[in-house]
Amino acid sequence: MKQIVALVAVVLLAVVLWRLVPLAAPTQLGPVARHYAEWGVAENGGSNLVTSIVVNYRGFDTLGEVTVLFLSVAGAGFVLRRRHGLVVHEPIPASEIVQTGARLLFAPVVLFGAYIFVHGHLTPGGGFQGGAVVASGVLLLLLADRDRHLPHGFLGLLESLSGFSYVLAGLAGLWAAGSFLANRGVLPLGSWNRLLSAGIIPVIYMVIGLKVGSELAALLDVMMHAAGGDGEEAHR
Amino acid sequence: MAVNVVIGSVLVALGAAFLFLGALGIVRMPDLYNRMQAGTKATTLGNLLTLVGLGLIEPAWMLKLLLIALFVLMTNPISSHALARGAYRAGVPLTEGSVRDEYREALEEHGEEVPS
Amino acid sequence: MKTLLELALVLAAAAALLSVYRLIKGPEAFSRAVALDVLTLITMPMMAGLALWVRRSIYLDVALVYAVLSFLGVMALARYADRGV
Amino acid sequence: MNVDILTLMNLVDLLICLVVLVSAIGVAVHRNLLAAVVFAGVASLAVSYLFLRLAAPDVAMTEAAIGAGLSTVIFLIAVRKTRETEDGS
Repeated sequence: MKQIVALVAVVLLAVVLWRLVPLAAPTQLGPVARHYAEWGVAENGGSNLVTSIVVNYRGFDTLGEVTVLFLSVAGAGFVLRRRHGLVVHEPIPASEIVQTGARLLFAPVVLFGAYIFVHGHLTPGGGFQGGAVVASGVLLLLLADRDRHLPHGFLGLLESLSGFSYVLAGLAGLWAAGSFLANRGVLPLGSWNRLLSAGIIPVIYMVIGLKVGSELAALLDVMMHAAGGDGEEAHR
Repeated sequence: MAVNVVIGSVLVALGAAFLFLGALGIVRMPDLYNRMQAGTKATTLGNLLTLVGLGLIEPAWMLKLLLIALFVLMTNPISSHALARGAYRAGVPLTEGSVRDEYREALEEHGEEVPS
Repeated sequence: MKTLLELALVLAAAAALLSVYRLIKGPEAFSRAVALDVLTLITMPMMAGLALWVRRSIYLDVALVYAVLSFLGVMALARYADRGV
Repeated sequence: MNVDILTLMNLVDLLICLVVLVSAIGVAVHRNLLAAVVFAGVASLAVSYLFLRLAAPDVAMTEAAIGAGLSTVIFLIAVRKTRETEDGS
């Protein structure tokens, strides 16, 4: 019975989506999109238009997204508290190849993440992607040695400091150009397609990258060390 | 026609052939360890050849493609090694015609736990 | 030379199809992980080839991200077997 | 051979769409959660290629950075903390 209902639901959904296909493909840009496409580069100086939209035109939304991520990580950290005194199954230590490889690759991976978020206004990617790559570097260390001690105080400090800097950058826009998170007039726009261009966008993306990276790294550490459910306690 | 394009195209086709052979290997081989043999070595070679061939076709991108190849060369063996070891510890059986199991001998020699 | 590149594309697609067969069939999760590994290694040159076809070098960054990160999933599965995650 | 490369690319796109479908169905039907995690990884890989094909490198990179490494590992950690199959240990 359940399968039949599911099948009928899938077929209905397919029909509805199929009807929606022509609606979802407009043939010309709307007025807002046309303004972005025509003036986006001239107004913000970034060669990646997506970045200009995410960080400048819709910068306030991005601030909200970062806040949502912070709240979810804080919630996970609250729910998955470390429980001391619980005897869980000891992991088999990783082999020497994995440990050496993790130590070798940690620096290039983190450097690559930094490259992604610093070049957010020039190449695809930006703060979120770069932060995820940085967190993946930390994850590599954790995979090689589960009980590696991460500096949680430092991660928290980095996270709060970067969130604070984001708001500060927005206030700088308010002070210099008259609107929150404004770009023009705060920092020089520079010449097109150079690293030091696009005004305040690279600064904000660096801040987002550091914030996302430290948050995700802390989340992974908390999840790995949370006490297991019944599957693990049964082996006590 | 420029000579680098010719050599690059040949390398790309050769690499794709190795990719195909590797994929054929993971379908045809009898157990996980044999599949890994085909699915990691042959495809890594195919991947590297294809990337270098594309770099020869477009010399301006050579540096970035070589960087990709370098990362593949560094990361893929580590994960394959870890996967084989983890699968053995998890008790994935060898195929029936296997003659020798040196890892089990080594584990017994060091007095470590041997999976069933 | 175009014929060679077309041949390479066909071969890569056939390889992807074969690995998908192993992915569906694979008796244990580790065999499926091997298929995932092979699929990643096939997708990377395909992304690079796509970048060449549309002449946009920034597409290579995506392939680079895969080269750096794709092994993490496989390695995490391996460490799962060692109770290490 | 009178098949030009555009037709070939479209065929490959269809194949990749098929891969997305197959792996998504695999995630849904498999009782073994480890297999479901691997299927999810394949789905994210194929979707990332499709995003790139549709000229959206930003989205493709997000999918690559989140789907390839982090989400797979987070799923695996969650499976480790709970249990391995849907039918109970």
